[in-house]
Amino acid sequence: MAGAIRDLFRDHAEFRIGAVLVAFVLLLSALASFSPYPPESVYVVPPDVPPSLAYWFGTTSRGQDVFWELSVALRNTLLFGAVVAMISRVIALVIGLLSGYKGGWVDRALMSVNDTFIVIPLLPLLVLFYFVMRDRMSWLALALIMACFGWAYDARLIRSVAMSLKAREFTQTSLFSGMSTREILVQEHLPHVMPVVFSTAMNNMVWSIGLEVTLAVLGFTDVNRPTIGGMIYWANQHAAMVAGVWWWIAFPIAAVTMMFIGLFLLAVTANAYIDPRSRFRTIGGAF
Amino acid sequence: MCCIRAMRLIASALLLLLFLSAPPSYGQGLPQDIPRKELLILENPEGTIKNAGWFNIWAINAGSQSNGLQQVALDTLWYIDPEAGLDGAWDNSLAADKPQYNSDFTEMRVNLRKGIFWSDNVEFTADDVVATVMTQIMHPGMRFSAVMASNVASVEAPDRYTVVFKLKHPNSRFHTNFTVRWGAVWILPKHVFEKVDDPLRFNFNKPISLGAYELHSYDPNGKWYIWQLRRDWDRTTLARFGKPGPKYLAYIDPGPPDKRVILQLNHELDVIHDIAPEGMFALARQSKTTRAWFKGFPYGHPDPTLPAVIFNTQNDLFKNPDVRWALALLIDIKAVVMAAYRGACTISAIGVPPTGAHPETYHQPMEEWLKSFEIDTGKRKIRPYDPTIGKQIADMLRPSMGEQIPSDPKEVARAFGMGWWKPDPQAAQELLEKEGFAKRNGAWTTPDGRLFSIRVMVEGDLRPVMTRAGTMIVQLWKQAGIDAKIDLAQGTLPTRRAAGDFDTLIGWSVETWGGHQDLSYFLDSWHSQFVAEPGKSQPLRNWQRWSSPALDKIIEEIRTVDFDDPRSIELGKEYIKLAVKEMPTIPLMAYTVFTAMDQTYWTGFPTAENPYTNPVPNWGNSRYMFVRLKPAS
Amino acid sequence: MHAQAVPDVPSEAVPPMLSVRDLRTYYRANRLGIKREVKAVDGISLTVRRGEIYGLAGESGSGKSTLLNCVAGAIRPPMEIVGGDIDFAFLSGYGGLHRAPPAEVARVRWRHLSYIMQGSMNVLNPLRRLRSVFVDFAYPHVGGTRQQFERQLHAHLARLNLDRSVLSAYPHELSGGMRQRATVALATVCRPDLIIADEPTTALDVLVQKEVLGMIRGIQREMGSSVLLVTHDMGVHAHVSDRLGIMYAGHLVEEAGTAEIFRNPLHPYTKHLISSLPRIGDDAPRCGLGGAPPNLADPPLGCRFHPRCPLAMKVCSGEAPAMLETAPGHRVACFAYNQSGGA
Amino acid sequence: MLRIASYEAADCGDPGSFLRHGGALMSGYFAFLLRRLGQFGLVLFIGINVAYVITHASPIDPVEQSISAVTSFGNTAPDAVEQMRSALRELYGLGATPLDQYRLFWSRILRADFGPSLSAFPTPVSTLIGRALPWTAGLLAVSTIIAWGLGNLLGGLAGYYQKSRTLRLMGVVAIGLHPIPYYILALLLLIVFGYLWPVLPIAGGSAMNLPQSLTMEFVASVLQHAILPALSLILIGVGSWFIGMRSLVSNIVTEDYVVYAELAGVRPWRILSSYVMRNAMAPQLTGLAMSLGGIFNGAVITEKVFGYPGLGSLLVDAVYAGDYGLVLGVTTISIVAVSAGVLAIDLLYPLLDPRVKVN
Repeated sequence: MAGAIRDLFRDHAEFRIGAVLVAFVLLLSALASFSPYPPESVYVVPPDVPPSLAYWFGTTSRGQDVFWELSVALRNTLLFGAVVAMISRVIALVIGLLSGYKGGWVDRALMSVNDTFIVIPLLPLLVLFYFVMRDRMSWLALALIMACFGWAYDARLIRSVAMSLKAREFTQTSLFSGMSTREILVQEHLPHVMPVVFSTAMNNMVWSIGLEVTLAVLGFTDVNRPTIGGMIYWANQHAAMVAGVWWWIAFPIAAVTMMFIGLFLLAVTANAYIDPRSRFRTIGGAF
Repeated sequence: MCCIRAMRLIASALLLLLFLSAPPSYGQGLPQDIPRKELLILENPEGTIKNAGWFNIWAINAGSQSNGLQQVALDTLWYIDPEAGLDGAWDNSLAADKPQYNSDFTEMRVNLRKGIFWSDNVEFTADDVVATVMTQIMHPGMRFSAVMASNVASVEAPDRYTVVFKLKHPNSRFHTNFTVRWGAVWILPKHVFEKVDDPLRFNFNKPISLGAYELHSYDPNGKWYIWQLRRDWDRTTLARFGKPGPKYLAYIDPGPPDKRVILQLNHELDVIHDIAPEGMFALARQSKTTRAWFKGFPYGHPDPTLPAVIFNTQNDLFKNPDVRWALALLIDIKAVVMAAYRGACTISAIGVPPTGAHPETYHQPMEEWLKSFEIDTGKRKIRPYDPTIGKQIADMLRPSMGEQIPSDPKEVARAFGMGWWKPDPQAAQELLEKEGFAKRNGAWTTPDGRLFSIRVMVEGDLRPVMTRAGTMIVQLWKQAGIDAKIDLAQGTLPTRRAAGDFDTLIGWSVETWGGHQDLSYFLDSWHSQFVAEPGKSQPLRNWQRWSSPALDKIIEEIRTVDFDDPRSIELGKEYIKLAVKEMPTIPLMAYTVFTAMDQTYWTGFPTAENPYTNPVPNWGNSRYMFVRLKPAS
Repeated sequence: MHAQAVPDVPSEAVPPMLSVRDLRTYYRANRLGIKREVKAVDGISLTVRRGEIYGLAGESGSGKSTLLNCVAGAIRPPMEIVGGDIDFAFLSGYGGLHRAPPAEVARVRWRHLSYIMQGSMNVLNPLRRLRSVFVDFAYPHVGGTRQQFERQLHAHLARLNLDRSVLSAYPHELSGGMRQRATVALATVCRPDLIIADEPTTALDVLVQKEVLGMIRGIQREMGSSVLLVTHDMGVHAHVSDRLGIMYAGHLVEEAGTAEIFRNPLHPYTKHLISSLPRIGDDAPRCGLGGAPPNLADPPLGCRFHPRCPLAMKVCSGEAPAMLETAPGHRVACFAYNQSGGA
Repeated sequence: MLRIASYEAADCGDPGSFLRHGGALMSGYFAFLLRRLGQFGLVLFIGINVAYVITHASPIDPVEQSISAVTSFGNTAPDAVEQMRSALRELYGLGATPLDQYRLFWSRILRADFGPSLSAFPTPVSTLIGRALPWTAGLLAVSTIIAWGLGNLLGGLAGYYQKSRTLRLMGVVAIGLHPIPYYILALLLLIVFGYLWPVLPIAGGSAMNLPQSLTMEFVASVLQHAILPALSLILIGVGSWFIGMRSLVSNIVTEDYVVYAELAGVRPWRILSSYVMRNAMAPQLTGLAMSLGGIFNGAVITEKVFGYPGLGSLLVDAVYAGDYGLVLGVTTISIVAVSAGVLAIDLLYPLLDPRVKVN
């Protein structure tokens, strides 16, 4: 693993750029634990100070240091995206593999459920959830709900891969050798769909974080917990754009964009490295 | 080769974009075919109107009210201006003079003006007033149906210009239903409604106008409404003050705050209804032509409404005045003012908004009493009032704002308010301990041993400054060891407020006429007869669900004295003292509305120096603004 | 197994259809951080005469396919032609398709040089009916109206005993053999001068294999085209090839008429290849060759076969043997024959 | 269910069969169609019911919202409010038992009638939706299709001509724009083109005081007003299509049939269009159908930022107002549209990819 990363780093400019971007963002978010102020407190520093030596990224109209605020926000946002991605990957994997492998009525039933999740419009639902759950709607609860709605497309994708795997010889071999469904799925099929899981995880993070920003801008999240969306929400509340407090918006945008581009580049290069096609070729033995 | 083809495609797409944006005849948000010089563009704070083609204001629905309909097309008997007024705060509009009650306030007689016409050439008469009342009584579900039904025994028109109301029970304030501060019972055209089968399902489109303007056109998607000065504007009540300046009025939905600022900087929005303080500061900085109520800081117009920390007094935790007081003493009002308004607001320690006629009537006379007011913490007696807090705020702002901050004590008091409660954590602690609360490891627990948790409900971006105030208060309480949290209710706030589904909320349960010292506008609804049982819906405005026999007595006496009787001022002071002792809500400041007026095309807007009316453009009395507006040279 | 009799002596007057001179093709990769140079084809010279089927045999990884790709001009990184020339009767002076101007390449492709690819499963666009593929590939070279082309197509299919309904089929609707026959039809429809066939019958069952080979042979005879046929299957070569070249680890190690090679294989590797062919009546498994083909990124010095060679001598590990003619039309690269001056 | 043979299309043709005959295929397709339609109905039923349950679980009381709108408006006596409450409850039909309300709901849905809006009583929900839908559908359909077309074209080219510097640059731009939260990009566009260089309208769907009729003037105004919202949607949308198409194409160009076609000297444009792009199209078309189905959700942020009329703000307003009639109206349309998109793609897939077997 370490060797692979070293190779990637040496050979791919994209990987280098991606790694540097992500490392920067991770570093920034790791600094969150060292914030000299409680992240939810306001008016702890003079408001509206432009970026300077004392306040590298300036201060907000709420008297927060943008640097520390951003650091905490990045950590929270990354955590949120990662949790959504992780949980939804697990659901997508279980449903996708099971549906693709089992076929028949299991497949039909699971795909009906799957399609239902695809067709239900998410935004009004999340807003209603917010109204019902109120302050019990913590970021974790929101992440859980989003994860419950963020797997359906990818489950379909995994299902189609699983169906092709099922037709492979090695599946039959495993079946004849007396492996259970669970064993076949976990030991034989799972490794083949991991590249798909890996690349969809990135998209899923973009999606969930984007939706979090949307919800926060509309005020449907816990806006006191610093997140990228929460920062934008408060910046809007204080008309930061037109008030000339550009650093309040510019730095979060820059950071979140860096994060996404970095993650994307990593995902792309890593994907090329473990190209599923070459894996299928070698493992499938059809060529 | 293919690349080149693709490039060409993109290039042509871009060209197409440029081409489309090229025709210069299209301005950005300006109406077509209307000379800009004859047009005043105002913000409709209701935003995009879902049910845009609905003008029947007497039926409840998603039609707009502040789209010009109530400001320029409808009319009613009287107006009370929150400011000085064109001709005094009181204005007889459709009525020729003040209401005449009989001695026991069971009958009200109204004389109407003559020569007032609907826009379809039908004369306005007493029949219209009678129809307004009777139509609503006959159709429960109409906007003013319940009020009329519960008050009016009969209504008659002895002649074309006189209306006599017989009331079911004595009510010295019945006329206020027909008196606009913000809105009131609008008079409907009998000759239109008598032909309608079901007035609840009638859209009143196109509306027949009784005001000086009539509907010109509107957007079916509810983004804009354009009104046009009536040819016969001189046959409306506004004609008494001269010819309105603008020939056309456009009430538009300009979108989020950023865009309001951009539009005004581009001179495409003459009057912004309200904006975040920072937006106001940005406009003041960047636009030479923008004017607000105050020429400089604090800019905004203080509304006669009083944002406060409203306790749910039916909640066990907040039943006790000592607890409420302790929480008040933990608030640093300067921090709240800075957080909410960046200092740009007027504070008030007492339950009356520090605006209009009130400072002279209530705040100044009560100052001495406040200074000597004592509370007993159980260990000692303290005098919590600090008369210098208004001045302290001004002093705090002076270094960064400089000249803009007045130094004359009177002006300081008018702009920033007078005194407030001095933060006193020690006294707060004593008060809480007196009531059995305990502080362990820096965290307060209630008498029954649970964590002392308070949710502060705010509305979110619908009321940004209140949200900010709430956030600050939460922080202050948290620092004192209370488990406080903000509770962002967004659109659920009205439902939850009515249901009593909150610990505390930042909102107002106090609002007044502004231009008149009578407090019945809100106080009557604080009578314990209206307090709902826990779990039931609370009618407005006693959101704190506070009942007090002493207050009931005050209210009952107010009901028996005349609107203009000086005795009602004394009773008002009684209420203030009671509210200070009991602290059912913690009054914070006047709700400041940052109305920004662009003088590029029009001049003569109402301001603090020339306070002939309030500038907030969604109020029914903002019509008085139009007769003073002159085209800019 | 038998080989067909073929004239061993080339007619000197007519230039060969294809001549490859000292071709060296390397894969230069920088994969996983290690710079590697795989000498897949390392100094091969051969000629394909007019009207003959030239067979190329060798294990997988011997560089056969690379050689074909070079001839076909399908050079993609990391593959790189480092040296040598490839000349065709219909295109000379450039030293290979990869150096020829695009217009020339376009003129030559399919009209003069066509290709039957390894594994017909994926060589036909799965989303296109065969008719469209024929049109895409051949129509621009044939010209005329579409009706004429269609008639020509029908005639061609008839000649190959193919039903014209295949034209309306998608590739996946055809059986493997059908698909490969269609591919042959596709490769021959323009009556090209040279057909490159890369493992055309691998993965087909024996009966179909025979049919397809017969078809290639038949149409080649009829049109007088040359075929460069690559397969590891010596049985196939014995069946159709006129002459045969044996490749090992990027080198051509032996070349002769097919009958000659089968009768008198010289190179130990050739002997091994031929002896591994199954014969009826075999009961004991014949012993195989020890060791594995060399790693071409780091080939053994000297003769590349020497680590596995039963006849290996000292000299074999020191220098590479040259290709020398031991009999007319029979060349071999082995010190065993070099030193003794031919067996 | 469809079987999509993905990478190894080769496995599909079983060696024994020659050309399968149309008749068998058709009857198989018919059975598949029936089953698929059944599933479509099931998904609709479940989806709409979930939406019904959730909207009715909303803590917002439409009556209370109406009353608060009314009472904040004037000096209304408290005792009158209780009367108003019961009058409105009756008017809105909230007096009926939950079961009756549910029954009424379905009997209306089946007649494609969503009843009256509670917050815009008595205006029918369908009228409100009908007013907003053309704007939303127009803007979103056009920008989705443009983003799709542009993203696929550029992504296809970039996957095919991997060395082109221009295309690489475009890739960087498309990918760089793609992850920017939409709200921010929209706001930036607004500030650039509405404030710093004010050349484009930043509010509304068409110019004020221009009758909504099919005149050149109106159409031009609509187009002009749509530029910024559409541009923001396209800029964000292109990226994901670009990325998807590029990776699909860069896989396809190594396929044997592409190499073979190149060896055959098939013209590059033909290879690109019929061999590369065409073969990458099926998954992209699936995505397009789903995106097009999704446009009936509206675009809340677009509408908020650009003040564009549409379903998104109608929906959020309806949620705020507790107007479940309206919420259900919009969500039902959206559920139907997305399911129909999925259904259409499933039914059309055999046409897009003949390898797909109906079983």
